[in-house]
Amino acid sequence: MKLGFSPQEEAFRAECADWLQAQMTGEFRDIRGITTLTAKAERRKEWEQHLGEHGWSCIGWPKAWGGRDATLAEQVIFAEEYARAGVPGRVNHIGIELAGPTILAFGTEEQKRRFLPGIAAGSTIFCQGFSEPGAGSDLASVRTKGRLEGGEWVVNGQKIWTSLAHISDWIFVVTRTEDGSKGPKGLTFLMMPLDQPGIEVRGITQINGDAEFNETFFTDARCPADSMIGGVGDGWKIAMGLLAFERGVSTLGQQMAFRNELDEIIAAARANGAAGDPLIRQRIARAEIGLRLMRYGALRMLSNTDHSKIDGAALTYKIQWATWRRSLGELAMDVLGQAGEIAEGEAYEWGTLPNLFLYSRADTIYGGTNQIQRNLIAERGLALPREPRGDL
Amino acid sequence: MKLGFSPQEEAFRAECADWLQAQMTGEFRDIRGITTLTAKAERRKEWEQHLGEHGWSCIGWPKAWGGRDATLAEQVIFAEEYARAGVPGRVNHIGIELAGPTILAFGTEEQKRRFLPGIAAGSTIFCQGFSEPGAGSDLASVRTKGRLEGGEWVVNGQKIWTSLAHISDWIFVVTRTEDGSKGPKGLTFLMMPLDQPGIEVRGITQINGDAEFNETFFTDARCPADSMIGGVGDGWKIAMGLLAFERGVSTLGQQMAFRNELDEIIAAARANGAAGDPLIRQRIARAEIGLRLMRYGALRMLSNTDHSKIDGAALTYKIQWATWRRSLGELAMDVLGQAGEIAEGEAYEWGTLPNLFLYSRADTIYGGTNQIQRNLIAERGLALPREPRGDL
Amino acid sequence: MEFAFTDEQMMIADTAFAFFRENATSDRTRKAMAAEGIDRELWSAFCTELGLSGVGLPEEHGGSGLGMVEFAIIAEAAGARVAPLPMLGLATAARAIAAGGSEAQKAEWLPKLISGEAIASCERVAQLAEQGGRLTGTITPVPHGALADVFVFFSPGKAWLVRADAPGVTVAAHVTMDQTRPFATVTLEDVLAEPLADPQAAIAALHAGGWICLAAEALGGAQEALDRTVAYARERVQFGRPIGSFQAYKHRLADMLVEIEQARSAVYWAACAVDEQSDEAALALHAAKSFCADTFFMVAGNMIQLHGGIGFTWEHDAHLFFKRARSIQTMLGNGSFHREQVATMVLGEAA
Amino acid sequence: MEFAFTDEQMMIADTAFAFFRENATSDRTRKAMAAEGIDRELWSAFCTELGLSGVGLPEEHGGSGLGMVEFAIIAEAAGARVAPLPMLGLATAARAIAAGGSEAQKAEWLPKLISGEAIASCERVAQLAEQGGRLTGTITPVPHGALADVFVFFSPGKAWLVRADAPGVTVAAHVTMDQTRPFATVTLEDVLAEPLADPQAAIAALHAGGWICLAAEALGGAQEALDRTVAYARERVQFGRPIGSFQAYKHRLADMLVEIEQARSAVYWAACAVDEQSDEAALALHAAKSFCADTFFMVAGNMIQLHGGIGFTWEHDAHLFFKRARSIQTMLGNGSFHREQVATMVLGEAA
Repeated sequence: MKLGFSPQEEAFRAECADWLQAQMTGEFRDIRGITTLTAKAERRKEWEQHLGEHGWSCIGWPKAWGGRDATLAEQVIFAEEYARAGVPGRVNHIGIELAGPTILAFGTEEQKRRFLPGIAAGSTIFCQGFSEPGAGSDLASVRTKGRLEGGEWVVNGQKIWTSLAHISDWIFVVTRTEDGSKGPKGLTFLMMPLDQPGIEVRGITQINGDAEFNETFFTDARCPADSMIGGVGDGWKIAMGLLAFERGVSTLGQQMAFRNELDEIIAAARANGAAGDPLIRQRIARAEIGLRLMRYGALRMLSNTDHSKIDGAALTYKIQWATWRRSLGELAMDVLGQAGEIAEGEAYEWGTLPNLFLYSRADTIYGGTNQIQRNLIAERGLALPREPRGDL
Repeated sequence: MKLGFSPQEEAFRAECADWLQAQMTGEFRDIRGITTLTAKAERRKEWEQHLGEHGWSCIGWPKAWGGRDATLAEQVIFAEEYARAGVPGRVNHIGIELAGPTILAFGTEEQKRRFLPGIAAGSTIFCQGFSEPGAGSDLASVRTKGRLEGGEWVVNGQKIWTSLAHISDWIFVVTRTEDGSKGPKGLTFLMMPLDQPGIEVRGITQINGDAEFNETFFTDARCPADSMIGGVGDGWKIAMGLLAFERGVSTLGQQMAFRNELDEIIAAARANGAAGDPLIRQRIARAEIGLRLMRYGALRMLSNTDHSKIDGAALTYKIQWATWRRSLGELAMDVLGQAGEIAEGEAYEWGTLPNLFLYSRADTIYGGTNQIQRNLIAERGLALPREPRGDL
Repeated sequence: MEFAFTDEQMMIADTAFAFFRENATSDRTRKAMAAEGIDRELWSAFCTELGLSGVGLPEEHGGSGLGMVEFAIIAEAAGARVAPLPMLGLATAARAIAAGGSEAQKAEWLPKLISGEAIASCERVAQLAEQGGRLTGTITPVPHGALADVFVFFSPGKAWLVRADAPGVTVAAHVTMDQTRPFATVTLEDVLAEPLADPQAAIAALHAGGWICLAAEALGGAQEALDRTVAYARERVQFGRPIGSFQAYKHRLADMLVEIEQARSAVYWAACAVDEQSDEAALALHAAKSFCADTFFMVAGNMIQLHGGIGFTWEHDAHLFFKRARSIQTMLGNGSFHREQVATMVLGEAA
Repeated sequence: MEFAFTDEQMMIADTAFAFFRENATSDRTRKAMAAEGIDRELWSAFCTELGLSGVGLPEEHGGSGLGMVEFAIIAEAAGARVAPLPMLGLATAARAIAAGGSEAQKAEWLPKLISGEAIASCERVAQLAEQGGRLTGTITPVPHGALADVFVFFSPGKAWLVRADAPGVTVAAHVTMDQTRPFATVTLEDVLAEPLADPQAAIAALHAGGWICLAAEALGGAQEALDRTVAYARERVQFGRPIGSFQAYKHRLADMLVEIEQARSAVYWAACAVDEQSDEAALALHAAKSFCADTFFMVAGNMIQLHGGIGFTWEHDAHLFFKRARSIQTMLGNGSFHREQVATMVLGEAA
């Protein structure tokens, strides 16, 4: 057990910090400090490409595919420095963190050649098509249909909560390709280009006034037959594999964004006197402790090299951060007081902390609600009886 | 809507207060301030009889059966003054508050004549035999058997959590009288004398070192055929009726005991400086608010004269007070600090506040756990689907 | 001692709930949110057709008498629809004028406020320079500040009436998180203010009115949020079952009802205690404001959570409840302020 | 950077858990509870046969080197069985002597403490008169005070070693809620005390040792309480189903695991930070003590609740976990004290 970094690792930290800070004070200073996923999308696509050009796009990937074969410690360091420099979140995080690793793990050599270079270069932006209206957290009840026709997959149906679909190039979708199949059987995992007449993307405005999420409609949408990952009927297996990547190193980058949010709360409390309130002090201490424990939980999870075994830290991670961040949003508003309820400008647009308060209500829902997470923890982590499906 | 009391009611209050205080400073001063249900049992039986002699034993009962036909307001007043005078809890509370009202509602004239005078006079102490080992909160899975034999009921089986059985004269039990019946069907409600060879009572020591609860074993235990309330197979209906009385005026007496506990915490906080801690102040304020809301919830529930309709206040009352009191126990210990973990004497016996802390862990369990209460609230109060029974 | 509605109170409740259910629709509310933040047509109908705006205000100035219990019933009904109305000004400013204003002030303003011709707003001032009956300073945030015709401003021991059209008054409207009750900043520069004749009575009345109004709104909002979530739980199918059949979901709803039932006791205890001038009134007011605000926030947060994805969309009404709940929490003193007042009553001043 | 046990640490964990699982049985614990509150035979076996009592103490005085990570593993294993052992004295007093004692003090006491011949206890003193190297005053509550052979008492900037058999020492044992670690009151009347040579080092060492010991015990206790409750949930049938099939019950268990996983990170983060002398060590210690104590209390309370009636009987072990959890919460600073230290680190001193 060792928490410190070696001199080589500290040197790598300096290299990351220097480069990132140089970009954020130089060519890309206009995107520094953005905290939503939607603002300045075009410039952020340029940033993705810039990262790719300089080999910082996907350092954990194999060198052969544009990565650096970075060690865990290096990935931790990069994530920390990325956020510390005020770099905004990756608009291609789905491509880098989910689609790429899924193709690496389950794709053919041809698929790797076709997709990975574009993702690594920041020129192929991916989004995710799992949820459907009426299905919510229940991936097994997918109804979007796929059929093979003339060497192409033809897809009909609707996905929802497709984050950033409006600025993406490709979408991966789970489709039902076996007529009459039910639950996890008969599903196939496809990758489809978004720019085609058969696909329409409509924004969903959220409670914070922003529109990160979309509904995506498929009407005889098409992709080549070999855009399928795995085989026909393997969709469930691939989707589950992909979701496991969600608990990867990317969690550390997310945590650094949380660090920035908490720091902003601390600064606000110092500025407006809330820092003198013993009740607020206790809550800030709890938030600080929670964030640190999230970091060490993630390191424990990532240091666990026996990935065949689902460990407690990995299973509990989603509900832990989502619940922590929701509390953080409430703390932020209690620190700000009524000032937090007033927008700075003339539009219904919110600064980092009020936006955190509003947006964090979604954290405990998307990617599996807290309720679903507790089922998973109890059933997989504690081997308790499974919640029965009904037949409605 | 009216919360104040009339001059007549205030006069009644003075009468109660005068009499109760006179007893607690006079003949019965040795039992003043006792907070457990088990201490000085013999003297407290004498107190029951003393109450009966002076017509204060069951003021809400009809005059014909030893009561005073007291109005709701009068019952509220008596309960408040009872606790304010430091009178200990009623060792016959099961008789007065559950058995008596059940006999009044469902018994024959003969049964009323046989049981009510003794209960009212404090000479017949009742206890309750509902729970069974292995059944816990699940009343419908009663396995204790009753059969009619030679004009008598013969009972075999075991009850558990029979509070105060060791100092009681009679026990009411729910027995399964129809062979092969399941669930709420085939149950019969019997009243049995405890002093007989077929019944053995063994104390269960609780986490506070006290032994209020018992296991009660029935081995060919007997009672006359007409000790049955209602008919053969009516046991479930009678038991449910009885449980409804638990939400009656007795709740107000219980609340006044809570008032005394909270006052003791307030006094301790003032004495040891905890009253200056802003965190403790918030928690004491919450406790004070919670207790007041419990009072007004009970008054709302009791003022609801349409008892055919189960209202929200009545359904939520049990979980509300049990949860409140459990928090009160934690608050008490946090106010006392480590001093609360040290007994005053040489035995494992605890003062009011540490005892509150330990004993209150049982409050959220007996009489239907918090989990069962939430089922009831959701199913009866919100008409949500019932939790299915299994078939193990 | 009878803690239940009288027949008359029942009738008021039926009338008010039916009125708001029918008229304070989501569509109308959203139109008001996108515009100035008040549904003026609804307010006018409430004041004139329904005729309940005078509840708790003196009959000689157009009010209908009655008390805080009846007012709480109305605020509860309006709160259940998150109605974008200047109800709070009626609870605070109008009551302050009725309790502490001069006869001339009452005669001028109460009839207009009760008829809906004028809108009132009220806020505590932190720093204000007073010179020769003229006020200078900035007051923020002022609920409905940009829409009010008359303001009651107060600080400990002092209360003034300020006309919105008085020279030197500047108002800046803000985009507010809860768009159903927008804030503004009011700047006074050497503005002629009329002191209220009895500021102590005015301040006591506006506090009681404001706290009960917010507590009752919160109660109504929480009950409605629960009802809608329960309805959704019965309908919505996931994993082949109505989601309301999942025990964890059921228990969450049960916990919501447990809090709401207490909030209901709190509102009517406080209202009744004020009407009966009980010794408990002050404690009851602090209890009601803090408890009901917390309950509403908890329930509205759960409303979002238990609706899943749809719950955090703009299209669904859940966010209206949630934002109103947040705004009630901080308005007129947050929870820890009110609990500290209760602590002072039972423990004495903090060291 | 590798936040996982080494093979050697794994081996220590296996050995310690197996030892306590086999030997620290409920029967033996209850015998100790009814007597003096320590299972002396178990302690002796732990110190001599198992040979793990020297972990984290210097090799030249009979210790086995290694660090706080290894000590935490052992305390976690002992905590899992609520073992009635003087582990805390080893974590506090022995470490204080090792870090701040003179060579003579170390040479006299460490071998005896490591071999189990002597028992040590440690407590902060509030008011103590010191005159000419002699102490007068009362210290309470002192964990294992009635069983200790040597005490380390300290106040800011000062630390003394006091022999239990020194003239003027009086000890009164108390009946303690957690009978597995009884308290006593120690009264000193003009007692010869040996100052520790480096009190700052001693105090830092006893705090780090004590906080990690309690946090690790809490972690072990919480994990075991969860495991036993999960086992019960799988077996126990109610309403015709295993109670672990009820979703609300399952979710409660899931929430317990969520906290325990964080507590696990906290303990080993803090232990590792102390061993590596990281800048984060102080924050990590306060985090670990407060978070793990809260976790254990929450889990142990749930253990009672989820066992139903049997859970609050004396016969069942749940109360042993519950009372230990309560006692850990208040010992060596309660949760709000530790969080206030963290707040001071991130926000500065309170005004």
